[in-house]
Amino acid sequence: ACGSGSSGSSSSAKSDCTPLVSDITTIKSGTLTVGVIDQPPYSSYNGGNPEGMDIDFIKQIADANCLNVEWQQASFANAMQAIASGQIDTATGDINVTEKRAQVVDFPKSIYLEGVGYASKKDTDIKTLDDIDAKGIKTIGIGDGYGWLEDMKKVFGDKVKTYPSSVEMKQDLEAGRVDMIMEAYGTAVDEFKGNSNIVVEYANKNPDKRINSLVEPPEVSYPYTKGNSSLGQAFDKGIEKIIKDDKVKPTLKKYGLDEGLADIRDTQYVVPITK
Amino acid sequence: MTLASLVSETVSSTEDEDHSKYMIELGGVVKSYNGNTILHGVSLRVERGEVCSIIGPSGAGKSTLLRCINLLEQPDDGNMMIDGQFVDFTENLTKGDLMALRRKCGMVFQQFNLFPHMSALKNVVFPQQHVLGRSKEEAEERAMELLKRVGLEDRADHKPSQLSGGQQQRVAIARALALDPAVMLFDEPTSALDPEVSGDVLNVMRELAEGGMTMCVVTHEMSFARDVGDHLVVMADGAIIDEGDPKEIMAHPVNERTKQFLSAVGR
Amino acid sequence: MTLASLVSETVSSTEDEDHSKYMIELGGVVKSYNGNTILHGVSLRVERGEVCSIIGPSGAGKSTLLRCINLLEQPDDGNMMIDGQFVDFTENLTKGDLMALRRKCGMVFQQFNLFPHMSALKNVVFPQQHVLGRSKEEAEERAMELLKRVGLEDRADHKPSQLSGGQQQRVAIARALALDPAVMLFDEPTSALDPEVSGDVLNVMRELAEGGMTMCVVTHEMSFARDVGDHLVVMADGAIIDEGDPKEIMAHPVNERTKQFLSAVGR
Amino acid sequence: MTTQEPLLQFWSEGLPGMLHGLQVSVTLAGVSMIIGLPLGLLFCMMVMSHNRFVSALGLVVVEIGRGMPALIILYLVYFGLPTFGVLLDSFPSAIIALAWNYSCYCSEIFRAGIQAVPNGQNEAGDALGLDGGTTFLYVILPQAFRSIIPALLGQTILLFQDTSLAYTVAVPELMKEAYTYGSTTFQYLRVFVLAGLCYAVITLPASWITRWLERRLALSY
Amino acid sequence: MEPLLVVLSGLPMTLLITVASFAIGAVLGIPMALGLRTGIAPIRWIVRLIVDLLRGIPMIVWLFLLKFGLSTPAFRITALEAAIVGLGLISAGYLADIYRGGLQAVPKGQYEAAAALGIPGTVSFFGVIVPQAARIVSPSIATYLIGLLKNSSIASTIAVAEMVFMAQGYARQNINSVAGVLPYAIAGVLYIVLSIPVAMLSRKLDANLRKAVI
Ligand SMILES: Nc1ncnc2c1ncn2[C@@H]1O[C@H](COP(=O)(O)OP(=O)(O)OP(=O)(O)O)[C@@H](O)[C@H]1O
Ligand SMILES: Nc1ncnc2c1ncn2[C@@H]1O[C@H](COP(=O)(O)OP(=O)(O)OP(=O)(O)O)[C@@H](O)[C@H]1O
Ligand SMILES: [Mg+2]
Ligand SMILES: [Mg+2]
Repeated sequence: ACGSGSSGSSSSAKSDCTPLVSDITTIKSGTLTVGVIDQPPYSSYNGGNPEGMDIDFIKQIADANCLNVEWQQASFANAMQAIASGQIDTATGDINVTEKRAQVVDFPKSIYLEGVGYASKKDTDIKTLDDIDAKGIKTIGIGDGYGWLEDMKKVFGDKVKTYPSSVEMKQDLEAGRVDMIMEAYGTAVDEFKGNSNIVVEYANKNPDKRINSLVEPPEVSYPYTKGNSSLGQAFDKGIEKIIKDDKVKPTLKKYGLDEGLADIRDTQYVVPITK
Repeated sequence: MTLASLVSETVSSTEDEDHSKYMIELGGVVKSYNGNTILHGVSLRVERGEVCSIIGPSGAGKSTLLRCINLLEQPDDGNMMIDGQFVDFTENLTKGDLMALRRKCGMVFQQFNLFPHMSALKNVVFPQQHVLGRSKEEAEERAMELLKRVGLEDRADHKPSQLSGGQQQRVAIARALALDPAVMLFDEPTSALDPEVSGDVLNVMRELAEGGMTMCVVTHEMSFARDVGDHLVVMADGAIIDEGDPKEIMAHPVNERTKQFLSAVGR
Repeated sequence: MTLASLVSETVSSTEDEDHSKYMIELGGVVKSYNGNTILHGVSLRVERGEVCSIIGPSGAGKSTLLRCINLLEQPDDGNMMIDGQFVDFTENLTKGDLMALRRKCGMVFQQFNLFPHMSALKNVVFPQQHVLGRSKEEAEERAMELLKRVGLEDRADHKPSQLSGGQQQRVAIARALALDPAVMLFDEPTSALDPEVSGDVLNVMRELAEGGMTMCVVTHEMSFARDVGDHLVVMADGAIIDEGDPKEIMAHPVNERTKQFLSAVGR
Repeated sequence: MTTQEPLLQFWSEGLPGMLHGLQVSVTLAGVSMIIGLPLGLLFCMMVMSHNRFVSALGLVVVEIGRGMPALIILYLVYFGLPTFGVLLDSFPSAIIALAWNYSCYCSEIFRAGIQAVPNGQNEAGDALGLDGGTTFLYVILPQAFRSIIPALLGQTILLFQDTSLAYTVAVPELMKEAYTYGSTTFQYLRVFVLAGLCYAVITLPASWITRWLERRLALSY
Repeated sequence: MEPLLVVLSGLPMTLLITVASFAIGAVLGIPMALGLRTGIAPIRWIVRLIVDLLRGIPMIVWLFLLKFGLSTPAFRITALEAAIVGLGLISAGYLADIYRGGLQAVPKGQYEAAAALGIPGTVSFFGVIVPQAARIVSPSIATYLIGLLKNSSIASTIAVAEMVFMAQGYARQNINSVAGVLPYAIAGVLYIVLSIPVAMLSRKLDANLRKAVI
């Protein structure tokens, strides 16, 4: 699965446009093929008219590099595989930079931090991890693949119940099968927008040392096929430009997220493999 | 004129006769399966201590007749007096009556139908315990006595599958005898057996006959019917077509179909 | 002294004799199954046009002997001359030889073994097409001729399941005959049949014998062995214990075990 | 850039979690079996009952339980029952769905086994004057078990495999653990091969035993 | 009405998966059945192990393995393909065992009769044995086909848009109402209804074939 996209070729499609990086190798020449994972508000496929924060950023990166964009629906489970095997160039949907993933794909610079949210019924209203014990929480729902899952399992053991998709998790919180869930903050806000019964709390406000993702929130970026350095450079330059133009905070705000999430570290933080 | 036509149609109407002479009296037994009449009003008398052989072509209804006698099949019409007990087949039997009637008959099947998961001894012991309520010791004693009588006391521990067909059939006879039946019914007891082992089974049956047991035997063994039988019944198409002394019928068959059948079986 | 002991142990050593007189000559045939020897060096000669009946108690090895002759079983030792063709059982047979030898024998089984998915006619036609390479027309003509001979020309379209046991066995005989075998082997051809229908099969076999066909018949039908057979072979425990003229042996058995067997089968 | 870990090391990291999942799978199958077996016998007796109403009811229950995919039954219990005010957790939901599905198949296995006993056995019992219950209990049932036992074992192996469906309702069984491990590492091939092996460790020997038992029971008497 | 239409829109996919994977299994099962009966022990063992693995690993694991595990630049597999191939392979395992049982159930006398007549091996295998085996196994095959129809529902877990997937999509939008359950119930009834013709056919075959063979 290593090596650059085999069928790639370099070109610049848009004639009167100067790319930040020239000779970018992509699956389809002149076009960035993006897997869109349904994870509002970060990204949602929306029947071929994708929207979301990541979508906005990808469009800016592609524009800066004079690339067209082609969107494809993808799921979390197969996006990584598709990138690793050179079927798509990158994917969107709140993808954290982790050491394990870095074994399969490469990441450019990070663009924003991922926030964690607690969602619980109004009468429970979890604000900190200490509330979990204090309020007698029995089950905590966490989606598969989130960075805080393993730490939470270590601390709370069998209280943690994992879900293959956030749809079931949301359903179970509403039905009362789980007492609270720990979801990507943005997703949680989006999911429970109209639900006055559920409150969502920004967890990184009260970082708890036991959960690394709360202390050192994972950084989000756009994975690409291992070894495709031209695409990597294009991403890096594009992301630098977005940050320099101070576009991150307004976008976060536009999607109802905390502006503090724009404060990425100086050197990219890679979620280490938990031992 | 055959004897059959002399027997009155119902048992009960012949009140002047001495019924105690007969072990079985059948009157006008009718049996149908889904609209097909298999027995067309069969009447028959079997005296106490008599060996009655029933012969006839395949499909004649011989097995069905036997199964009606011990009520494995409930006839549609007719009546029966068996060992002094009267049954009207048009009336519904109580379960108790049914059990009492069945207990009068011991039945031996062509396919033996031993219980394959029980030893020979257990096959003979088990029904005694559950039907007669005998104690285990009593039942085992009786079983060993009977197994000895059929020449299998040294096979008591064997499962049916470890016995030859002839041995299995002898165990089946012992099993039926153990319940002290008034009459023994045999449905082609040797036709699933090789000719050489048939002999042992026929010998057991011969001894039983000599001991005075009343027996009804459906058989293809003409020599048994001739030499051991007291009474020969020839059936065809669900009716008795000929009846009387075995030696006489075999030597000088009068009825055309009897003649035909006897020549077909080659004797 | 029995005839068997006069027959030399191998076919080939008797070079001065006229082999063409014999259809089958077996010399010292040995057959074992996993260490159990079933045939202990059987030697036997069957003349051309002769009907050889083989009798004996169950497990004697009669079927095994027949199956060795048409090589359904490969014997472990011995040799055979069949219709002038010699086989040494200690050597490996080529497939061609095997086929050629098998074609000399027609075999009729106790369980008929007709092909259930083919009509009676097709059962007789199919092997002709694939073994002799006959055309469909030719094979059908021959088949109808044979079905007529066994009295079943009006049953040609019936599936085996629509035929009685006796009819099935007659189709099986026609099927074997259709390949023009030099010798016909019968393994208890009537013992799965009711006595009344056995007659038809035995009649077909009788006619076949009268027509001069060489036949080996394992049977329990003593009357057939006596009346039709030219040559009686008595087997027990994997060996020929008595051999000779059927009428003589049956009337005055000398050998003790022959006596015992004949009295057990009741004749 | 980090490179891929060696396969065995990768597996040994995931194994503890998967084994924990396997334990949950086995428990799920075990509890479903303990509930399903007697339930299956009950259904079988209903279906074979001489009372036509009871028999029809039994038939409906069994045919619905066998006719619907296990996944649908699971969804109906997990997502459907709350609509009617019955809120069950993942684990009990999975047990109800699997046990019902299993018991319906078992019911058919019992019935087939009983009907496979030659009718001559029933007749022999009748002819001896044994009452129906005695014949059934001491003559028919012991013989029926000969064909029933291997079939039940086979069905139980399928039940064990069906526990993987509980993954869809977030029961932390083997499949769920595998999926979780897969989503943290994105090495699905390696993860699911390991999961498959974990299942096979149980199902392969079980099916060998079933085949052996089948042969042995066929030989006994 | 609406939930029924939604579920029905998945019906073609359900049928496609069932029929296509059955076809794969029916064909692939033949060489595997022969492998299970071969006299060459090592081949027999290997085929046995393959069959046992196909049957012993849950369907959902096979589907995930194919869908998420097997993807290289040269070899791309869609969810539908994964479902068809996965169920096809598993069917091959089950059908191979069914075929083998059928060949074994043909009475030994048939093999012997053909040999005694001198009919060549291949002719007797295809002309005598296989037709009878086919009749013996056809009820089991019908039963398996019904099982396969139900198992096709598992393809919903890898997002193949068959009946259960469609039902799920509709139900999720109507949580905590009857419309959140109805699609599942409808799908369940549809499976039962769909299996009726196959079951009837199987019963008919069973009765007729029992008459025809033996
Ligand atoms: N349970 C049944 N249902 C329908 N028909 C039956 C049943 N039992 C027997 N028959 C039919 O009744 C007729 C007589 O059968 P029966 O078994 O009494 O004949 P049989 O004289 O004993 O013949 P055989 O010598 O072949 O045993 C046959 O035509 C048979 O098909
Ligand atoms: N394939 C086999 N494997 C092992 N033993 C066998 C096999 N075939 C036959 N035998 C044994 O060989 C012996 C002779 O069998 P065979 O069938 O030749 O006897 P038979 O004289 O034909 O008896 P029957 O009259 O019962 O048909 C028997 O003890 C039998 O158990
Ligand atoms: Mg009868
Ligand atoms: Mg024999």
